[in-house]
Amino acid sequence: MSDQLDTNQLLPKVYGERIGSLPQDLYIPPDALEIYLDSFEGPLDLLLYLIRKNNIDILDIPMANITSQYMTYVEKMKAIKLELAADYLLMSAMLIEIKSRMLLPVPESEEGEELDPRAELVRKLVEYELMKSAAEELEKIPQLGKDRMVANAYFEKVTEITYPDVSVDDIFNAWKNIIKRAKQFDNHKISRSELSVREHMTIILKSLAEKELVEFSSFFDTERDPIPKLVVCFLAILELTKERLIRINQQEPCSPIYLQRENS
Amino acid sequence: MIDSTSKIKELLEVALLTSQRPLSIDDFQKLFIEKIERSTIRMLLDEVKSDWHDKTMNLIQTSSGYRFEALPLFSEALMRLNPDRVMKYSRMVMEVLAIVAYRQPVTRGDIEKIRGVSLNPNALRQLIEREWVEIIGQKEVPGRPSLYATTKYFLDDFGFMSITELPDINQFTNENIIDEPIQGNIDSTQQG
Amino acid sequence: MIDSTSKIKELLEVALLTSQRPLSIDDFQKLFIEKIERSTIRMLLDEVKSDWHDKTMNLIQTSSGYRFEALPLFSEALMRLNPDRVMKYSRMVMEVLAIVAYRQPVTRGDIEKIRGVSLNPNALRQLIEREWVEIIGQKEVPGRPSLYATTKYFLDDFGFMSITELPDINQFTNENIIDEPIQGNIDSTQQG
Repeated sequence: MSDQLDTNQLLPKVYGERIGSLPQDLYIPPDALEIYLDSFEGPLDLLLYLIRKNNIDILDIPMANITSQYMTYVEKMKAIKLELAADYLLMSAMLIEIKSRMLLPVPESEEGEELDPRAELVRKLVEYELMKSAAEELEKIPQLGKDRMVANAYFEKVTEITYPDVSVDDIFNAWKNIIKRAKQFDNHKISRSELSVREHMTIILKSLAEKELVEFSSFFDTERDPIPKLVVCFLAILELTKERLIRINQQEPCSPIYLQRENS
Repeated sequence: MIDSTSKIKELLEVALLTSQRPLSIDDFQKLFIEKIERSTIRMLLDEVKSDWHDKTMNLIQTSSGYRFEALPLFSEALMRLNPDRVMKYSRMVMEVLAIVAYRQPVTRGDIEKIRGVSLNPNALRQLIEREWVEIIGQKEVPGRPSLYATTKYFLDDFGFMSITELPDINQFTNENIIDEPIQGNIDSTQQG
Repeated sequence: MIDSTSKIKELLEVALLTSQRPLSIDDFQKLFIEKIERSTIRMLLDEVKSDWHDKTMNLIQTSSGYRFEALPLFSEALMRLNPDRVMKYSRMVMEVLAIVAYRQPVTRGDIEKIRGVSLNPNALRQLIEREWVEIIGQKEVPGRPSLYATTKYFLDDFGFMSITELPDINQFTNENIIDEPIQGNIDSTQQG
């Protein structure tokens, strides 16, 4: 008997009704879960939504119902193989803990005060909702640059402007920071050769800015340039074509090949 | 060189029209080689203000000084000029800003605790780049986390003279959060 | 909404006073929902110009459009306001410079993608003003964003012959790895 009860409680249920699909009161269909996840700022936000949606008093959360709904939601997220944020799982654990503590006799503190296991969660929810409304209030205030513009007319600078000193190390350190932060594999592969391709891309684009049409062969000084340089230059042309920055033209077979900018 | 009162007034106006940042009385004094009394500057600023009355710009006073702002009725049209420059922030960034504004000084950990979710470092970075938030020190706990607070520019850009002018938070605490829940529904759910 | 000629003129003036860059006739047309003829705009700009005659600012025409400029006689005083405006580039500016240097040619969007936050236009402006970065074309994608690259002056100022002389990130990782063994080696060679 008690076994059966436990099993039922583990199944996702909303107000006594067992559900095999997403709860009806969740306003975004399951196939849009990805957008759905984005529309919440985190587990507290989701919990607040569920509480508000059901018009439940935040101070008197029916733990079992909310936990079930929340768990259904988290299960669905897992099913759709979204990368499940640790924060959501942590919240699940907290909800389950509160739920299980509520099934036990309520302990009394030293002072004889009853300790409601929901108190901490309620405090968090209240504080979060407060900040959420504060953010909305701030958003309503006319902001400079968004709703208000300031005078910013020009004046001719008469004296020499003293520019800040920058060393190569400063640039390199900035770049290291970016890479450290990005942590993406792509950005780790900045090698010397790739850089020289990038440089040649710039050189080619600049020369095509001066002249509309430049002969392909003029970029290759086969007499003087070492082979690696010729290869890099060729790679730069291919990369520029791939990025649709330039076009390679040839009127007829064996006639000269020309490079031009994609827009000209 | 600039001697007459009208020339002083002109220089105040031109400084205001060419400066992005609000100018304080100290700033205005820097414009002149000879010393100009603060009271004189204040009086002349009042004159500039009334010269511009009924024109295209308002001379307004912010927490850190004076600046010219386009009349609000022009804002919408001006935003059409550079739509990509309009800096609109995500809900996340606005929430972080609200927490820093109302709970300052806060650490990153405090923000994460309030929001219940780990913080994308970009949120704070965007606010620091916008010069709305700054690091004002370290908290003396293990790891010495940075303490964040709002800046003078935050007040300026939102038109507050002081942080006490932020929308009253208690106003929405009691009404919206605790008292509002609909009784009827609670009863029905509790019956179920 | 803005219907009368005087309102159009006011909007032209306020756009000029609040813009960081010169405005072209195309820009002015963007201010209005309804179509305003180019000739009308030109005529009204002439009126704005004469309205400001003998005042603190000149409406002048540059190669890329119109802008208000403080009368030259004020420049010296205005420079006293911000004597050494920039002593140090912000972290943001340095990161943008590094991205342009290592990743050129890049669009604003590329920079934003790499840094993960929207880009304050001031960053690129400071670098262009310094003549370290320039626009070398447009990318043929919707919106035709500008492509940024480093300049000859950038190479000159850093004493590079070519951009390939920038420090290599791979080299840096290798150095870090072999950092410690080197100490040992030096000792042993000195003994020998």
